[in-house]
Formats: sequence, C-alpha cells, structure tokens
Amino acid sequence: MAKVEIDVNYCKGCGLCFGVCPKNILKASEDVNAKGYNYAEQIDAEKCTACKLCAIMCPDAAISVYK
Amino acid sequence: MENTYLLAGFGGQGVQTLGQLLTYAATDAEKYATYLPAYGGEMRGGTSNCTVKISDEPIGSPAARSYNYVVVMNLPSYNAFKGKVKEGGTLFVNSDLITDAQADEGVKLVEVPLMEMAKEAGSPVVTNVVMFGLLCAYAGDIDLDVAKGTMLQKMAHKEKFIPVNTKAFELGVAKGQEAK
Amino acid sequence: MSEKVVKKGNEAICEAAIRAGCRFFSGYPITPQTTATEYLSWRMPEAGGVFVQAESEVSAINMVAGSAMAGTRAMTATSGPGLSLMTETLSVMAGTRLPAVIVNIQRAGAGIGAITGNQSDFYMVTKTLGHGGLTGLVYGPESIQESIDIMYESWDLAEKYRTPVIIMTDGVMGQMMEQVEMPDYKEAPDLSDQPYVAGKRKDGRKKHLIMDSPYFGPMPTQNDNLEYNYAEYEKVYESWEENEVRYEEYMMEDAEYLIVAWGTSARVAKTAIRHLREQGIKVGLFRPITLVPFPKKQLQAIDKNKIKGILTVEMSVPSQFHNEVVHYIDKDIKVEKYRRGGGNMVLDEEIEECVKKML
Amino acid sequence: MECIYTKSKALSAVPTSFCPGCMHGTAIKLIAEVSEELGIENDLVVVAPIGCAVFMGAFVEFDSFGSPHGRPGATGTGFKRSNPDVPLILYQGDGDCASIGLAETMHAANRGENFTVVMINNQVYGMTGGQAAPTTLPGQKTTTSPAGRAIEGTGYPIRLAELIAELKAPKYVTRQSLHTPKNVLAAKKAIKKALEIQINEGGYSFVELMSACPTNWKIDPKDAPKYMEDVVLKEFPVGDLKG
Repeated sequence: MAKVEIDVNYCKGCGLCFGVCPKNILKASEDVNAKGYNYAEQIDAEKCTACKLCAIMCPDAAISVYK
Repeated sequence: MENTYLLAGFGGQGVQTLGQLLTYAATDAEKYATYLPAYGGEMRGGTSNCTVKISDEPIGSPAARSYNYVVVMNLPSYNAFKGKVKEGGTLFVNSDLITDAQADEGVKLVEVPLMEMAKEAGSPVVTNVVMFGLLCAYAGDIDLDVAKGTMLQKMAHKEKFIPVNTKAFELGVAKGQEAK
Repeated sequence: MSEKVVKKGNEAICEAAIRAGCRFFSGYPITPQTTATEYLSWRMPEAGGVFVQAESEVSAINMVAGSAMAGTRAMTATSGPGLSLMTETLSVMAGTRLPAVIVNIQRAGAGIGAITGNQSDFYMVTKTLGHGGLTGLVYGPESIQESIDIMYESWDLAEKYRTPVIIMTDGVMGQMMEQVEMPDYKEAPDLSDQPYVAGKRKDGRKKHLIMDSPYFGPMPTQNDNLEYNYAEYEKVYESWEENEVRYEEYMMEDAEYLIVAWGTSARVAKTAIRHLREQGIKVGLFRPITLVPFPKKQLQAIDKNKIKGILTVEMSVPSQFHNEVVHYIDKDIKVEKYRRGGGNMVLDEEIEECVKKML
Repeated sequence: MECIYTKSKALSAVPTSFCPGCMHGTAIKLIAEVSEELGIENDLVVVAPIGCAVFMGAFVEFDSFGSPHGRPGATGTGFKRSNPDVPLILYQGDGDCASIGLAETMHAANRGENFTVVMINNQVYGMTGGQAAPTTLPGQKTTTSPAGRAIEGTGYPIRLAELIAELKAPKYVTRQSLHTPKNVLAAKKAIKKALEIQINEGGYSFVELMSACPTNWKIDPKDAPKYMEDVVLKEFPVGDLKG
C-alpha cells in the first residue's frame, strides 16, 4: 500500500513529476486550482510504489509520499 | 603668540619628521601645535614639505599664506618657497646645496651648512635633528631641555643613536643662538 | 579622559572608533584615506575585531553591511571616488535602516580630481544616500578632536535611529597632526535581537527577513507599504531636525558680520575672525556641525537688524554649501562667498580680505 | 500509513512565487531538507541577493538578508567574519554571481571565506525577463541576443565552477544539476557536504546547480529536463571539480 498526496495549492502543474514516475500514473487535472494551474493528480493509485521520485523532482514541495 | 613654520626639502631629508618633532616638542612644552604635511601621489622623489604652527592659543587654520620661518633644504624648495616668508621672518637655507641664496626685502637670511654639520655630528642623516635644534633655539617657542627630551624620545630608540642625535641637536642649537 | 597626545587625524578617528566598540573595518586604499586603513590593519585585530582589506570600495561597504547585520559595530573609511562606488549600498543601508559608520575623508573634484583635502562631496552626501531619496545622519567636524568625539558617539546614534552615519572629514584633517584627548573604551551593546540582525537566534524567536525595501506593513500592496514605511522613515528624519541639530556659534553675540562655514573651512575662519577682531571688526562664525539635519531654523533666525553681511567659506568650486546656506538666510542680508577648489585650502588671510571688502 | 516524504519544516507555509517548472524551488527545498538533516534549521542564515534568488527569504524559515546585486561575496564576508559560528549560504543566480558580482565572488573564494555559495545557473536573467547572461549558451536566443548568442562580441559561457576550482583556497567545488531525480539527490548530497565542511572544518565551498527557466527559455517545463540533458550539460558538465 502506498500513496502520494499532492497539495493542490502548491502545485503549479509544471508536469516535471509526470515523466519521472516509473508507473506513469501522474497527469494533469481537468480542473484548475486557485492560481489557474492544472495541478497534478494521481491515477491508478494502487500502482504507486512510493518510490518518491515525483516528490524529489517537484520544485514546489507539493508532494507527500506515504507507505 | 603664534609662529608658523614651512619646512621643505627632498624626500629623505626628513622634513616631515622635523615637522612632527616640532609638534611633539611643542606639545611637551604645553603649547598648542599643528602639523600639516603636503603630499603627492608619488611615493618617492620630488620635494616634500609641511607646515607647523605653534601657539599659546588653540589653533584655527593649520596653514598660512606666508610663514615666520621657512626652511629650504634643497634648490627646488628654495625656488618654490623663498617668497613664502612673512615680512620680519627668516629664511633658512641649506647652504651645502643652495649657493648664492638671497632673501626678499624685510626677510632675514640664515645660511646653514646642514650636511656638513650633520657629518660633524657623526651621521649625514641627522640634518633634520640639526635643524630641529636650530629652530628651537632661534624661534624660542620651545624650551630647549624639553625639546631635547622629546627629540631623544622620538629619535633615539636605540642607545647607539643617542650621542649622534644629541650632538646634532646641540650643533643646531649653537647655530640658532648665533644666528638670532 | 586620558592625557593629551599628538595624533594624525585619520589614526585618531580610527582609534576613537575602536574605543567606541567598533569591531569590524573593511576598506580599500585611497588617498588621503590610506593611513586609516593602515592603522586599523593592525589596531583592529589587536582590539579583538576584524579587519578586511576589500577588493574594492563596492565590496568594502557591503562587508560593513554584512557585519552590521551580524550585530557588530562596523565601519569603513574612504574618499570621494570610493564613496561614489559605495552609493549603491549606502542606499541599501538607508533602506534597510542599518546602523554603521562611514568616514569620508574628502579629496578634491570629480573623477580622479586631486588628492588633497576639499569639501566637494557636500551635496553628494547631504542630499540623499544613493538612489531612492533616503538619507542618514551626516556630521562635519572641524578638528581632529571633534572628529574623535563625534565618532565616539556615532554608533549610539546610528543604533538609536537605525541609520547609517556619515562623518565628513577631509584630506587636511586626515593627514594633519595635532593634540587630542582620547576617550575611554566603551562596550558595544548586544544587538542580537534587533530586527536587522541575522543569526544567533534564541529559542522561539521568529525568523528575521532583512530586506532593503520594506514591503511589509499594514497596507494591501507592496507599493503602498513601501510608501507607508518611507513616510515613517521621514518622521525619523524630521525628528532629527528637532533633536539632533548641532552647530557652533563662535563670537556671535556682538557680531555685525558673520562667516558661515563647516569643517576645515570653519576652523580656518576662526583664525581670520581672531585677526579681524584684533582690528576692531566685529565678526562671528556660525558653524553647522550636523550637515544632515542641517541647522535650517538657526540660519533662518539670523537677524537682519543685527547682521550686516554674511560670508560663506568652503573648499569647493563650484559652490555647494554656499547655495545651501543662502536658501535659509533672510533675503535682506547680503551673502558673499569665498571658496577654493582643486584641493587648495582656504586661507585665513584671504578670508580676512573678503570680510574687509564687505564692510 | 507512514509518511516517508513531505515538505521540510524549514520551508515557510506559503507556496513559492516562482514560475511553473522553475528549479529555484528545487534548490531551496534541498537547502531546507539539508538544514533539517544537519539540525541547523534554526541557525542557518541565507543571503538572498537581487535576481529571482531574492525571493528565497520569504519561502524559508531561516533568518535571511538581502544584498545588492552581485555583492553577497562581500556582505557574506562581513557577516561571517563577525559571526563565525553561524552557518551561512550565499544563494545566488548566475547573473548575480558570475556577471555583476564576479569580483566579489572570486575574491571571497580566493580568501577562502568560510561559507557556502549555492549558484543557480539557468543561463538567463530570469527576473528581468530572460536577457543574456554570462552563462548563456552559444547561439541561445534571449531578449538581448535575439539572433542567438554570438561568440564574437559576447564571448563564451563562463564556467564559474571551473574558474573557482583553479583557486587554492576553496575546499569543495562542484557542479550538479536539478533535471532528474537522480541529479536532484546528488545535488542535495553536494549541498550537505558543503555545509558539513563549513561547520566541521571550515572553508569555502561552491555548489553550482544547473536549473531550468522554462518561462524565459520559452519551453514547456516538461521538456526542460531533456533539453538540459541534451544541450545544457554538454556546455556545463556535472561533477565534482575540487574536494
């Protein structure tokens, strides 16, 4: 069991996390946050291995990882 | 009473030290004194000069347009400053380097064979101590015992220099008294 | 107070800084300041402080700012060309409201100019510190003793008002020697809790975010806060006009003519005044000691029924101080000027002649 | 579930104001994490000079102070000499550190000042809108080199880390990059090593961090890492240069 939690208020939707996810389960949301960014969201949460690569890559410290 | 001194020579003749000595000695004699060096961008060579004022009162201007006593220790200084003596003042020239010196009207000329006197004292480098003794005796601003004490304290850190400096000072004093 | 000693001006003002608790100096050699840097190169470490010879005046003043933000009493000394380089950071320091002391040992003219004493940085320092229109306290002592006394209390004032303090001497005062009395040593206060000081954080203290532009405050936008906070700064400057103006009135009680001068020019004028008085001419001197705040009210109060004429004396061509003084003098009083530039000194004989022409 | 990675407590509780994909955020995040790991989050002081670096103070819980453009080498010297026990990071951009502040940077390094410089190298002036920097790549288009940086007349990109590594005094000089998780971890290790040197033995350290400025590069943030790998790092190779 693992999951990532993306702080919608911190995320700027840069997408740097998308390409580093080995399971390819991060993508841009349809919705926008208060600043107008299509923030990142996790799909297929059950595939997450808590590898932390997305969180390490995130320039905005928007991602917390749980295991 | 306020006396003004202009001291000039080439670098190495010790005119700045002479100016400082007068200032220190005047302080030891409980008078007011200022020393103002003229300085240039070059570190070596050329003429060197400074102004000293000694007074019974606090001193305003540390400079002057003309001076009671002007000391010129080489020819360029003579040419530059011989006209800077106040009427009734005295022009001291180093007669070893300046021959045929003439003073303006109303100015007394004192010719001093400074280098010869320094050699007689035992060292060619003590021309400024000779001049110090001479000025103290001639101008009468500073008690001679006080002046000698200041000179020994500032100039003779090593015991071996004491006799030479003392002799130089005394030769200068004798010359100053004679010229008065 | 200790006994009288003979000291060179530059060394004396630096020694006074040490005794006032200054423990950081950074400077870059420039004539006629060099003897100050040389003196502190050994004297500062001896006193337990830090001396750094900087790679430029730009660096020197920034090192001073850094040290001030460490809570240390820090200073630099320079001359005109160096001060020009420092203006960027003087502006920053005025904006940050950093206490520090800068000695400007003035030389002559623009660019390289001449290396001998002058008073031609008057406008540059008194109008504003660099860009932005902020200012600091500026002092113009007339003697080595007065520069010692002002230096000795400069950080107390700098810290009280959180401001840079500029002390304006010149090549004459810096290079000359005269008798002075040195004050006793005093301890610098612990400034570690001041909002402009970083590091040495005590438990529970919130972070200090030290900025040269005060963006934070009660207003909704940064611009509004900047405006609001600068208005607060202005109140501090105005309080100086009430509380910190210093000046000397010399032989003014019965004076019919007045010389107005500052710094070295003023001390030279005193000799002229003594000579003129001996000739029965009633002359006095009004001497601003603080250049910021400028003694405006005192100049405005000069009585046209008493004073027949005023002569300003300064070592600057074109005139600067003169123009400032004229601004405050009653229009019915005739104001003449005597000034020398190019690194030439004003002379008492020439002042005398100028006063006599006004009679 | 246990939280195995989250925002450092040394970061302020506000999102940064940097553009999407800007790696200033990454660098600041790493400094915050390292400060926690070394237990110096209450002691560390950062200098945040002009440029986008100036914003740092608002996003960290450390004491921080500003500096005129390019002058951290000097302000840092004054601060650290007067506060020798306080760990200090000079957080500078490449324009600040390698252009206007080159003299201050080199002389502080040459004196071996006991602080750590973290220089963000994104090859442009970010804050002012993407003008050419001394680090701009040959041929790179910027608002002041619209035809691409010409070597003739503007010279070559300055490799500051290499220049500093030539000096005798610096203890540790490295160039790292922030474009992949692996590089980010290596960059964090470098920052930690630099601070450990500063705290334990004392000495100057310089950490150059290759970063992206997608806004001024006019590139999608997602594509920046590949561009960095393929182009930028050819001019600015990563690795330790000294120590």
